[in-house]
Amino acid sequence: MNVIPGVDPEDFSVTSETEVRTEELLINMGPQHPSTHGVLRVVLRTDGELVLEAIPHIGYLHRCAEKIGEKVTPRQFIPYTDRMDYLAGMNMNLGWALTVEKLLGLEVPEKARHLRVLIVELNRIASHLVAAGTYGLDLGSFTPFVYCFREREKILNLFEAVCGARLTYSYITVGGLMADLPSGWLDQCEAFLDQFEPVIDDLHDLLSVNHIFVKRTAGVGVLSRELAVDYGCTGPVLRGSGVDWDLRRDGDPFYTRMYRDYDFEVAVCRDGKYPQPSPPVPTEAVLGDCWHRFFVRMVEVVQSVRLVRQAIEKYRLAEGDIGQPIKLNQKLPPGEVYLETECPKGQMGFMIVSLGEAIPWRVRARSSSFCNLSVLPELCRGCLVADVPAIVGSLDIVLGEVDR
Amino acid sequence: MAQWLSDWLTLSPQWEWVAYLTVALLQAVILLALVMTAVALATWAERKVAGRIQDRLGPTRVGGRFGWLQPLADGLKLFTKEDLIPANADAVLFRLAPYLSFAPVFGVFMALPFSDGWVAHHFNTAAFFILAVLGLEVFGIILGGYASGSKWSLLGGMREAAQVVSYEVPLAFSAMLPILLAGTMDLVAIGEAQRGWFWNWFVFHDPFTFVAFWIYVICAVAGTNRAPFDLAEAESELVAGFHTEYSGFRWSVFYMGEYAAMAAVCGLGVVLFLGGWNGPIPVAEWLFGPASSTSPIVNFLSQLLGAVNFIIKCIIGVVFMISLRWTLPRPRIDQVMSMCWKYCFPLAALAFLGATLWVLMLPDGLLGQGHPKASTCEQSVMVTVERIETP
Amino acid sequence: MTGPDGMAILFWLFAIVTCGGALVVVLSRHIVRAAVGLILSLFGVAMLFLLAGAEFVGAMQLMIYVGGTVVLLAFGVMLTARRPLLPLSTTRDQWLAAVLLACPLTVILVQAALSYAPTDSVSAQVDAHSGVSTPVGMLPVTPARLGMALLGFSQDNHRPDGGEVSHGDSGYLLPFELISVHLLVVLIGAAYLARREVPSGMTPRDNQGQLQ
Amino acid sequence: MFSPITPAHYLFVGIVLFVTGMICLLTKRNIIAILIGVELILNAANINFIAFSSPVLFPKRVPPLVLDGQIFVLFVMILAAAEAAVALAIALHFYSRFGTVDVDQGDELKG
Amino acid sequence: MSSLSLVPQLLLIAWMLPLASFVFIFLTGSFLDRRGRASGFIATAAIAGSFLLSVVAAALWFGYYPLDSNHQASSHPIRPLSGDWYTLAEFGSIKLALGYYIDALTLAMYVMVSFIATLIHIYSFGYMHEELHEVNDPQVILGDGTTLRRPGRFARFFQYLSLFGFSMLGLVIANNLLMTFVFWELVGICSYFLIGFYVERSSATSAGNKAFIVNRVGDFGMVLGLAALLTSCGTLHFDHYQTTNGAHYAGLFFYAKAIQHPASELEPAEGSRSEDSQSNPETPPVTLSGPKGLTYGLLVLAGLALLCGCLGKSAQFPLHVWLPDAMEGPTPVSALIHAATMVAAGVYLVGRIYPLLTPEVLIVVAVIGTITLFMAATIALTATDIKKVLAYSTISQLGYMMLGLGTGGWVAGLFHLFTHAFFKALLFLGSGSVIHACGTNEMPQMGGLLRKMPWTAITMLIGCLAIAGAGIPLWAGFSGYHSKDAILAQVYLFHTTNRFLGWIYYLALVSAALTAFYMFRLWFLTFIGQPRNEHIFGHAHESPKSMTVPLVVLAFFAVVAGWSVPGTHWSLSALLEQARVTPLLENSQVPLFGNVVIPHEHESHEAQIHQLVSLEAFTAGILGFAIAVVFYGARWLDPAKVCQRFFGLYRFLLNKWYFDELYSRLFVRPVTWVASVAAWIDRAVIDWTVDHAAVAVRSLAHLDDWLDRILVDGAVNRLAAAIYGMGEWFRQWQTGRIRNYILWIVVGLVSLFILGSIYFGLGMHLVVGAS
Repeated sequence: MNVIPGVDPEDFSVTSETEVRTEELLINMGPQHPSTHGVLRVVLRTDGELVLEAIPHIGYLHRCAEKIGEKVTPRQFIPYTDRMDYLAGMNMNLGWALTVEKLLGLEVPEKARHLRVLIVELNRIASHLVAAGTYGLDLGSFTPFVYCFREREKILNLFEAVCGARLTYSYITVGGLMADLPSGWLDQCEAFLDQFEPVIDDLHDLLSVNHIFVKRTAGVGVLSRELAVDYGCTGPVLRGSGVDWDLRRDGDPFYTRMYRDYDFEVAVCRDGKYPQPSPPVPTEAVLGDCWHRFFVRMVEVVQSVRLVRQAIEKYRLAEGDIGQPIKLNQKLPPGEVYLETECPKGQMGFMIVSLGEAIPWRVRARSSSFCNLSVLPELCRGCLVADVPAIVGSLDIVLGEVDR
Repeated sequence: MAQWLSDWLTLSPQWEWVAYLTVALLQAVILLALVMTAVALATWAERKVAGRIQDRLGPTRVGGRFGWLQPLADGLKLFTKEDLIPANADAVLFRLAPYLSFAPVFGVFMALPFSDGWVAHHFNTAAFFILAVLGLEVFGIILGGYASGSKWSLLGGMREAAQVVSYEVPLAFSAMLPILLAGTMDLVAIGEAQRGWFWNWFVFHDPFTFVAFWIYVICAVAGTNRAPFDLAEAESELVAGFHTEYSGFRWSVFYMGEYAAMAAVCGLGVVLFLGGWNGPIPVAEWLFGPASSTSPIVNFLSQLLGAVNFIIKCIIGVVFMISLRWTLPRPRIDQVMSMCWKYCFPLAALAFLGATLWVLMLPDGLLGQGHPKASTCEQSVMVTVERIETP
Repeated sequence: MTGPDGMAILFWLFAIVTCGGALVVVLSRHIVRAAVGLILSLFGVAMLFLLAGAEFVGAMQLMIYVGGTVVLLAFGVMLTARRPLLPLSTTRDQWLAAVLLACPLTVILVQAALSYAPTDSVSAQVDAHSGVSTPVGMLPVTPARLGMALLGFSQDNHRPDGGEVSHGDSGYLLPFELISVHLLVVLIGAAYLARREVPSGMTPRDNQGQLQ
Repeated sequence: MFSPITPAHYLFVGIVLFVTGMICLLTKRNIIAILIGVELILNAANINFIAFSSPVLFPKRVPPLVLDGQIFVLFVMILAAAEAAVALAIALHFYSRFGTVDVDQGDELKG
Repeated sequence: MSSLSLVPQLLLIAWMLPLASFVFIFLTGSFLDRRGRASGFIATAAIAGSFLLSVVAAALWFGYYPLDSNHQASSHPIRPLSGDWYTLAEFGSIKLALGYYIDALTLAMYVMVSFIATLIHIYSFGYMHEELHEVNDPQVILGDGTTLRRPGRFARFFQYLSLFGFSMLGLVIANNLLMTFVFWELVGICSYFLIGFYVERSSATSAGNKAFIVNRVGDFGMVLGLAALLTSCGTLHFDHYQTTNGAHYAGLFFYAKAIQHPASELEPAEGSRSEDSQSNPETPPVTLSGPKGLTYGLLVLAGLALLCGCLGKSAQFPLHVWLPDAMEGPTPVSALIHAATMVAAGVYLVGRIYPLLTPEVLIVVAVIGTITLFMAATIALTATDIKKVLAYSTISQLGYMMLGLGTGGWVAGLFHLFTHAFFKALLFLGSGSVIHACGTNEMPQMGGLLRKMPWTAITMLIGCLAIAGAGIPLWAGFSGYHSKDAILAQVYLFHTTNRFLGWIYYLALVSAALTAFYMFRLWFLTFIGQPRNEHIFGHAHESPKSMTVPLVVLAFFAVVAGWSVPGTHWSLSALLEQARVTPLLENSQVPLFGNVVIPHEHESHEAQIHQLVSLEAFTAGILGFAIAVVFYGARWLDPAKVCQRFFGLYRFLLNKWYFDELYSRLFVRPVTWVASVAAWIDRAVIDWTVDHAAVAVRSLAHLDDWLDRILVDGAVNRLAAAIYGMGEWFRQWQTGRIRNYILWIVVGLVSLFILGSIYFGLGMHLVVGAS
């Protein structure tokens, strides 16, 4: 073979010519971004609009809540739990109170039980309303946000009448509740429920079945059943993937007996259908996508309304008092206890290790938002930048709970 | 008018240009005032309509019960805010961008007729001119996005560029239909061609124009960057898109551009499809008779009525766009683009083809009653030639 | 137009805009500013077209050139721009060569422009049949005429006696068709060249299939 | 000299555009800047076409070109748009291959 | 004429609706498939629209030309509407156009085709519902042993159905043979597509190919016929037509007429038309076009050639072999295309070009029809595949139609076409229903289905009765009774006038008995007796409404299609009578066979002939039915034993008269033999020569190589080194930097300008002034 002197055949080797390399961008989404729901920071590595990688950075709201819990008595710790998931303070209170009661072997009177159900389910509605409203906002629809917050305000008014606070309630406490309901409160609550139920349909019209909304959420950020379980996702995120799991039904007996004579359905998609009444699932939706996660919350709202109505009835019929809070410096029996409750964001667990003093030796909290957020990199890989808010919003995290 | 001014000031011929300049500036100021009024009204309407939709009242404090003066208050607030220029930004381009965005929209009103003959400059190719000038708005936004020196801004600018350039195509295509039906690009002539009852409006001319009208609506919303197509400033995704780094007066200039563009596309749509200054019922003709045979005053009244008509239709259009914004979520950028290329563009092309065939096959309309003015290209040429040769 | 004097004012205004834009293009070292200069320049050119009575072409200039081509350029700039943007400086000898070449060229061109005296005798068209002479330039150039010319009916040869529009005498049907085909080829070619393959496993819908 | 406007005035604008475009071609290293220079030169040609086809600029309202001038301008614009599209595609390709837009880097075909 | 002038427009829309549906489904099919039945609804709506428009058009027509009892046009002279919609091209008098030729026949065909097609569209909703989802095709075994899974093709099916509807209607309405031919081929291609609908099954594809190729044989003849007519007459229009420059020209019918009546050659128009043209001064004079080279012999040849096409399309002997295989397609297709409409197109075309057919050709038609009719009936006796039985029965019935037409029974033949369309579509749909329920075509696997599928069974029984010609003699009966008796009467008349062709009548009569036998054999085997396959029986079920409703509708028409509307004389045969064309038969003498006479059809209507034939046919039918009862109904005799007894005959029939083998021997084997001989020659002679030549060349090359290296290379290398050195020097200029190149361009430009200025002065007239 004749070789031209001075020319290396390797120089003519053909490289891939069809691929145009665009600049990879590293984008900081947050901690001051409008749609990260707080001080979350997500670092996006994008290729144009395509997200190659999304890494959440957390810790901006860390307040050593667990460590504080090891320095104060259980009743003193109640206000700190308020500030974990500050959108569902009642549920946080309840989780902590139940854990301590389990350690103490304490059971609250019947009337207190129904009042607790009433309050936490009302708070669940409030929390889901925030989730739905801000989710609409994430997708560029402002009006549902206003609608949701209007309804939530009414719930907060009710809470204010009960405990004087609108956000950090410290209402449910170890051994019972801080106060009984004011007179006429139940009628106000029923009036609220009556006017609230039609609003749910409005929200469905504006969001769940809105064509653009479905286009934006259906098939986006699909979280498979296995992945959801592997990552320890809980709550609506888990149920959105089709796992039929709700601690109110499947949890620790100490917790589930609170709901023992209540009638409700777990909001999960069975055979392509959700508990009625709810609009049909759009054909584009894939189980485990953003739409399902969103829709589970909407369905749960309906179920919570049912629960609240039942609780009102039962509370009216129940006799006796609402229980007595334990003493501030009540000694705890030595031992170790862990209890998870079904909070609006997922399963919130508290763990106490006691050496027999009034102050626990160790306190830990298992945060649902934290686990749910951990799946974000998996969901965001390969999506578009515009999908990131949709996915983050569908996880419905509260940074106060993530960072504690 | 310039001649009159020159005579009045008794300017010597070499200084006549001063008169021209003065008159031109005066006209520009009048037009600007008009545009700014429209912008102010639109921002007010935006707040009020949003309030209504969201079960709120909207502004109520400034300027009486209805918050009439809210735009003024907003403007004052914005003017007094600090104008920040980020350290990373390209200062010259950063300053230039808002004006580049607003000026073309302003230019649109130059060619937009408000009534029969009420137009700042009577272009032969007004429809085309408006589409072309409207397309320039995108520069300001691209530049603003680029010059801000922020990645979110850059992404917003890129999205804007891709979106607007794409939607211009179906927009122009759907705007071609009335041009085709009227046989001219002259907006005054197009408006006149829809004289009479509302079924003479081009939107009701045939099924294809009806389709094209809705494509025009979609593309106009998309082309002016309004929700649900406000991808370039999607606050939940790109913080605030191209104007993330803008504040104060420069930011408000961007917004003026947006609201003026809304009014402009509504105006163009009204002239092209909705009969322009011709009301749904030919009241003006009943009242004043045919335009040619009346005195100047009556003629003026008739034109005034037309302008009122036109403005009412524009207001309806603007309110429609506003209520869209407060009702719908925002689609994703790829969905927006695919909607443009997979649905709007083919549909517009089909509608164009269909309307062409319709005119060819049914030159006298479906019921044989005839179209007001379905002149072919050839005829219009002949008419032009005749008009030239009559003197 | 507002008359000869108004036209002069506008002409000078837009001539300055045009030339100024061109100078910005040459003198700025920053590519984005060069692009802005180009926009200004092309906008001025469009306005000059309008002034010269070529309304349709002016609008086309705005739409295609300013609205299309330059947006494309801006796009390209953004896609290829690194941050911070490196101005690619030019060596002094390049500038020297450029100026050295530009000077004689300018001289020649200016000479040519100055020596052009408008002669009006060129094309008053005399119709052979009727003997009527029609000054072709009197006819306004409407979009309709342009369109007809593109379809093969040239109005330059229009018979003033109202006779038939002559067919294909000096129309531009063939170039029009060629341009159309050309555009199609260019579109396909450009799309092919700029085609970008998404890294495998990175399609936006990638993680959808995990459930099925 | 300032008025009335004659074709020569337009020709001067054209000359400025042409010469600046040429200098742009000769001095810029950025591939897109070179493209910009080409656009300037094409516009210089367009201005001349329009100047010779505009009745307004001629005292007797009889320009040498009427339709031809305007139609050629249209063709030039369309070709310029096409050229810009292809050139940009090439530029993107160039950029992806060499990681820069400096045309001097693309001298693989040098002898 | 105001009401009539709407008719072509209506039919045009009716014709275009399926096309629109086809185009729409074609463009959006993949989208629609995901949305379920949308494509089906579109196609059905289109064809149903066609049907409604056809009915309206027919109403307009018959409102203008009411049917009269004495078969005479009463109020107006009946005049077919003919004209062109769209002109493709014109070469002088030759005009290629899409046009319409509308008479009662066209309208009846339009209504019938669109009606049956509508029903079958509806039926297909049920039958093809599997195609809505992913289909598992058990008949296709893939390489890895699994069965094929493929996406459903619901939309594609309806897309083809729509295309077929369009093509068939176009074929019917064509006003010239060229258009006929185009749509003739289009229906052929639709048939090809639909036979091969299950494209993964090799049997389906080969059946499709077979149908296509066999049809090509016939179409080849048809093309020859077209060429003959075009060259000799200069036109392919049936009727008079007008070119765009306004000249009127005569059509084919006129030329054929002129051949028959040389005296009238120079008259502008024939028959009623000439009167009409005299009475109507607006009718312009007609000019004769073309070289007028048409002779009687040429007309005969052209007729025979065109007949080839008809034989292929209508599956007549010897081109009948494709139709049974075509049953590979889905059953609605078999019903629509391969029973009711497309295969009848051959018969229709014979009817349409009847004025062009000389008596010689008609005799050929009659003979071929007879052979086909008998042969197919015998094959049907032994077939076990339910659809194959019906396929052979279709061939046989088409033979009846051909026979009717060939013996001069124009109305009788076409009448049978219509009635057959109804009851055969019914039978096919019924069989489809059965197949759908059982999942098999084999009748020995069925039995006793009457209980499971009462609707299907009853409607099929009606179909069997109709095809067997059941009826009360001399009074009324199922539709088949009327049409078949009309044909037999005509054949009887023919046989009385031409004794040496008498066997035709007897064969037809025997076949009538056979028809009754095999149809009831089918019915008994399927619906009566003990279930022979419990598994299949267990799964069988009545079909959904969308399938049974068309069955019932068709059953209704299978009963009443032959009746006249009570209280009036309006009937299908009267309707066809109105469209009667008989120009070539007027002297009834066959010039080439002097003693053959084709009788007038009216003579066969005489009571005595009618009664006789009716009774004979009835007897034959009863006989066939009785045998069927003996063998299959009551099972007094075991058919298997009878088969053993006449094993040779049985095998002969079972193998379909060995036609496939015959064609294999005659055509396929010789070709393969020639090919193998050619291959041998190639190997033994040519390859050998080439190989040895190569050896010789190689040794030469070695020599050359040596010379090359020493002499030539030396010189070349020296030269190359010199050029290389030059290149090294030049490449220094090739910097690869674009600006350097531009620099040189500008340098060249400036020097050009300077040079130009020197030569032409500095005034630059070169640029502007000189021109």
